[in-house]
Amino acid sequence: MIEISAYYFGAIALIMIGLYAVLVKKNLLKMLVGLSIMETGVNLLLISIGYINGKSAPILSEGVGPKGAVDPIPQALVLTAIVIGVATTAMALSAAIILYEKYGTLNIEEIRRLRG
Amino acid sequence: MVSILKRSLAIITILIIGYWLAVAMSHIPFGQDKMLVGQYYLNHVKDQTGAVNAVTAIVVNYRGFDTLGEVTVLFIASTGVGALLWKRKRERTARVPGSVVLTTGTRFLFPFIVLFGAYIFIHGHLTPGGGFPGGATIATGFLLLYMAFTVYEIPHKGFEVTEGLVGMSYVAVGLIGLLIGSYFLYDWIWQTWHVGTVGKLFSGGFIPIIYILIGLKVGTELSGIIDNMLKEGVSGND
Amino acid sequence: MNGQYASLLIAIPLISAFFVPVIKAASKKAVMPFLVLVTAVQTAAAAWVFNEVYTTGKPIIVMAGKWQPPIGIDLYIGHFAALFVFIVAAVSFLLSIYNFKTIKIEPIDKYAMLFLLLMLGATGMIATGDIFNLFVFMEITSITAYALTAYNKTGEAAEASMKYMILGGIGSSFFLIGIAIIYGSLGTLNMAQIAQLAGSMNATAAQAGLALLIFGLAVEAELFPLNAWAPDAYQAAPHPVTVMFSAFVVKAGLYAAARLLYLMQAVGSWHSVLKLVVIMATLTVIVAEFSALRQRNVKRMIAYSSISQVGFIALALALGTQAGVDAGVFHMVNHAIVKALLFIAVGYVAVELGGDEVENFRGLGRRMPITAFSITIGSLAVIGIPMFNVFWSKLRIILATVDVGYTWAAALVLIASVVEAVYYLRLLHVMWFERSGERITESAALGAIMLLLVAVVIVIGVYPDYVWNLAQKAGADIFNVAQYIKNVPLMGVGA
Amino acid sequence: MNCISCIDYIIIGIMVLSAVFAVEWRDLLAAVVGMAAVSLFASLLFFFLQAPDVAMTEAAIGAALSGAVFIFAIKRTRRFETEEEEKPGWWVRW
Repeated sequence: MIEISAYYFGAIALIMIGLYAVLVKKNLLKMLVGLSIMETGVNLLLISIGYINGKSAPILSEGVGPKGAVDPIPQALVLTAIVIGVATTAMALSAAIILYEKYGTLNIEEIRRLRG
Repeated sequence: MVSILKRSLAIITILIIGYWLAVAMSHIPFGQDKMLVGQYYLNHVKDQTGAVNAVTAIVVNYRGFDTLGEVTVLFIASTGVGALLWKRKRERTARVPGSVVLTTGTRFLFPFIVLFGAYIFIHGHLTPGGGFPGGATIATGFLLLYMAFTVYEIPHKGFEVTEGLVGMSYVAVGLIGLLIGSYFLYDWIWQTWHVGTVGKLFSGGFIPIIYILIGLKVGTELSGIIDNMLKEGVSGND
Repeated sequence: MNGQYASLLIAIPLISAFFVPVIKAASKKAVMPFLVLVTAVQTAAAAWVFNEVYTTGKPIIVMAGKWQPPIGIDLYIGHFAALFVFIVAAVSFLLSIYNFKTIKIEPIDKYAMLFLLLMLGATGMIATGDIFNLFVFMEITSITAYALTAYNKTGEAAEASMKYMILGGIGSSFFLIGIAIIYGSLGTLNMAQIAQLAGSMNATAAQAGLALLIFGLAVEAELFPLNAWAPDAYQAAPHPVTVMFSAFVVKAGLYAAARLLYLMQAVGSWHSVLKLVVIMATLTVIVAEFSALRQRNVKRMIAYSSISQVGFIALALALGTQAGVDAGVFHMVNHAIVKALLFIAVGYVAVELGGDEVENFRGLGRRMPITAFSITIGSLAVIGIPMFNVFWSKLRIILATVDVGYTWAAALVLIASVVEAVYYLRLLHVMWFERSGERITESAALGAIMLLLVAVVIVIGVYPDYVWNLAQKAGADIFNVAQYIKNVPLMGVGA
Repeated sequence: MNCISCIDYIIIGIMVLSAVFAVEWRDLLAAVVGMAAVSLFASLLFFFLQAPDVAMTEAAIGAALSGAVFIFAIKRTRRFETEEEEKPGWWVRW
């Protein structure tokens, strides 16, 4: 059996739950909720990769030297990734609104059927 | 019957992916020092950028190019939402006015929220935070205004032009770096003059300037997205 | 001039896109001419960079913020990037003229911004030398593409865009997981340093990381399981956007995938990933060709054909030999030109005759002779008739495939090509041998653009050597990773 | 042990649980609240993992604003998921 840390486990669990929602659910907003959860999972994965036992946040003010801080790069990356995620979500939701205005439903099977 | 079959198929696929990920991740030990480039940043952040917060220094200075792209992504989202939800004539459709608590509370709180947002992005190089949460805080202030008053609307023209101008100033700061230091996005303030002392508000080279720009941009863009999502087309027009 | 000025390739479209709201506040009429101006400037800048790189033979390394890689982000404008940045800019320039005729739906100012940013995203994806920066540019490209796909605001467009968004969302999450695994193992994000250290990576982790990166890019690169969005999006998007998709957005994704693939060639499990991509590519070709056969909508049919050609390129790039990569790059160039021609012509027909169903093309040879002539040349070229440019690259791809020993893949791909000939000839038959409607006066500017592209197709077809030389240099740029590492002035951090 | 203060195990558990609820709840408004809860717990975990910048951004943008945007979208569409799913996702077919 493989052994991974609880944080990795939580992150991978979020990714899998999100992926499940995207693959199985039929409601568009539900799929987008899934995508959003997946993104959170990925962010958690990145941050936990950067963590180092017993070190503190990479803000080098009082008492924290260069040797006493965790890896700052994943944090910078995740900062970017969060903003990108929100941008994608907003775009997707406005497309969903158009779809609802045109077809009166958010169920993808229904939309497919109405489109013919 | 079929549905259960398909669903279990999906679950099996996902479990395989999950196991595969877990196997891959088990080769990356948790909580151990794996830094290579990261250590360099930590060692040199103070004298090379003048910022105390290493994350901010990376986001704005070392990997400033990413941040420029990130700002662009948000700009695209705001533009795209505007393009998709565009109608010739639109107005707000909220019918229920906010309660007394909400309206007075909003009137009282709004300036403080905006001030707090500004505080967050101005102190980005010293404390956690920075342009993105600061801008989001400001947008929350506008969100409150929208919820409290049924007829409130942001000044669109002004916001759009601000968005554009602020974005241009960001690129312009980069281009000034290209002219002065002959590198795009070169930190011409800190690297040429070393203004201010590390750890004080007046330091960090162009980080505060850029974070102010980012804060303004994020604030206006997110408010624009909120505005677009809340307004519906008036029936009869398309 | 200083090589650092190549960063203008990113700065020009960006600052212009931010400038559009200001222009709109002044005068709405000025937006479209502004687009022409900006793309012209961008083309000039790209031409300068192209000239610089090919005369000196050395890549330009743009270091953002004077930070040496791997500390900072570098743009690596080598032979490949210089060639393709130029193609991106030139095609955009042609399209900015095409926009006048085809874009009628409001809000035009937002369209202009998105147009510029799509060009920026593709340029950045091709030029960057850092995997996270690649992710950022990939998101710029794909989010712009989502918005532009849905721009017509019809139900079909919104659905296509939604499909694209969901697949793209999965893809970008996978890509980010791939970055996480690679960063966690190596502690760096710079491509050159990753290539340098790749050998020390655990084989399982490297396989997972690389496969996830390729899967993430496969959405942009339209490889088989993740390309279901493409036909819908191509059909529903505004015509200039379709041209951009097939001419360079796909190419940017393919290039990024190929670059990452070859960077990681030092890892132990490399060949298994390569084989995976070969299978995906072959499936892409076959599925797309057979789907194209039963389309009644011409734009959609050409979209499927475009996807299958992309499969060809991916196959060539995944062979793992110098010859394959060269042939793939050659095919990329040819495909960009031919598909730009076809989509421009088909879009023009759709605008003039009110639709892109096969019925609208009946008797086109008499109604719009220049357009019909362009479509004919384009179709013959895509089928792979000798004396047109695609023939040479297809030939080289098949030779390279057989050379490596994937005879089965070559055979399948050849069968698919026959299928392709069937449906293109069917279209030509409808165009020339059926009659209906009267003659329409064609726009001179668009006629000139199409004839220019036709001329390029024929010239490359008759004298392929010049472009083949360029493609060989560009291919070497991708394939020769040792040279890539040497070209990037890595700072000795840790390694 | 790998846990930092051992409260994190509990938070990871709650986070995964709210993710499951967010995916399974029929009421989309509740689902969005579940999603925001996932973001909030994740931001708490970011704080444990010594990433205060990320924690702030995730709380402000990931939880609050994206939740708000979702709620506006629900307001303009409909609140409940409709019928049971039967076929695989529609991108599987061409």
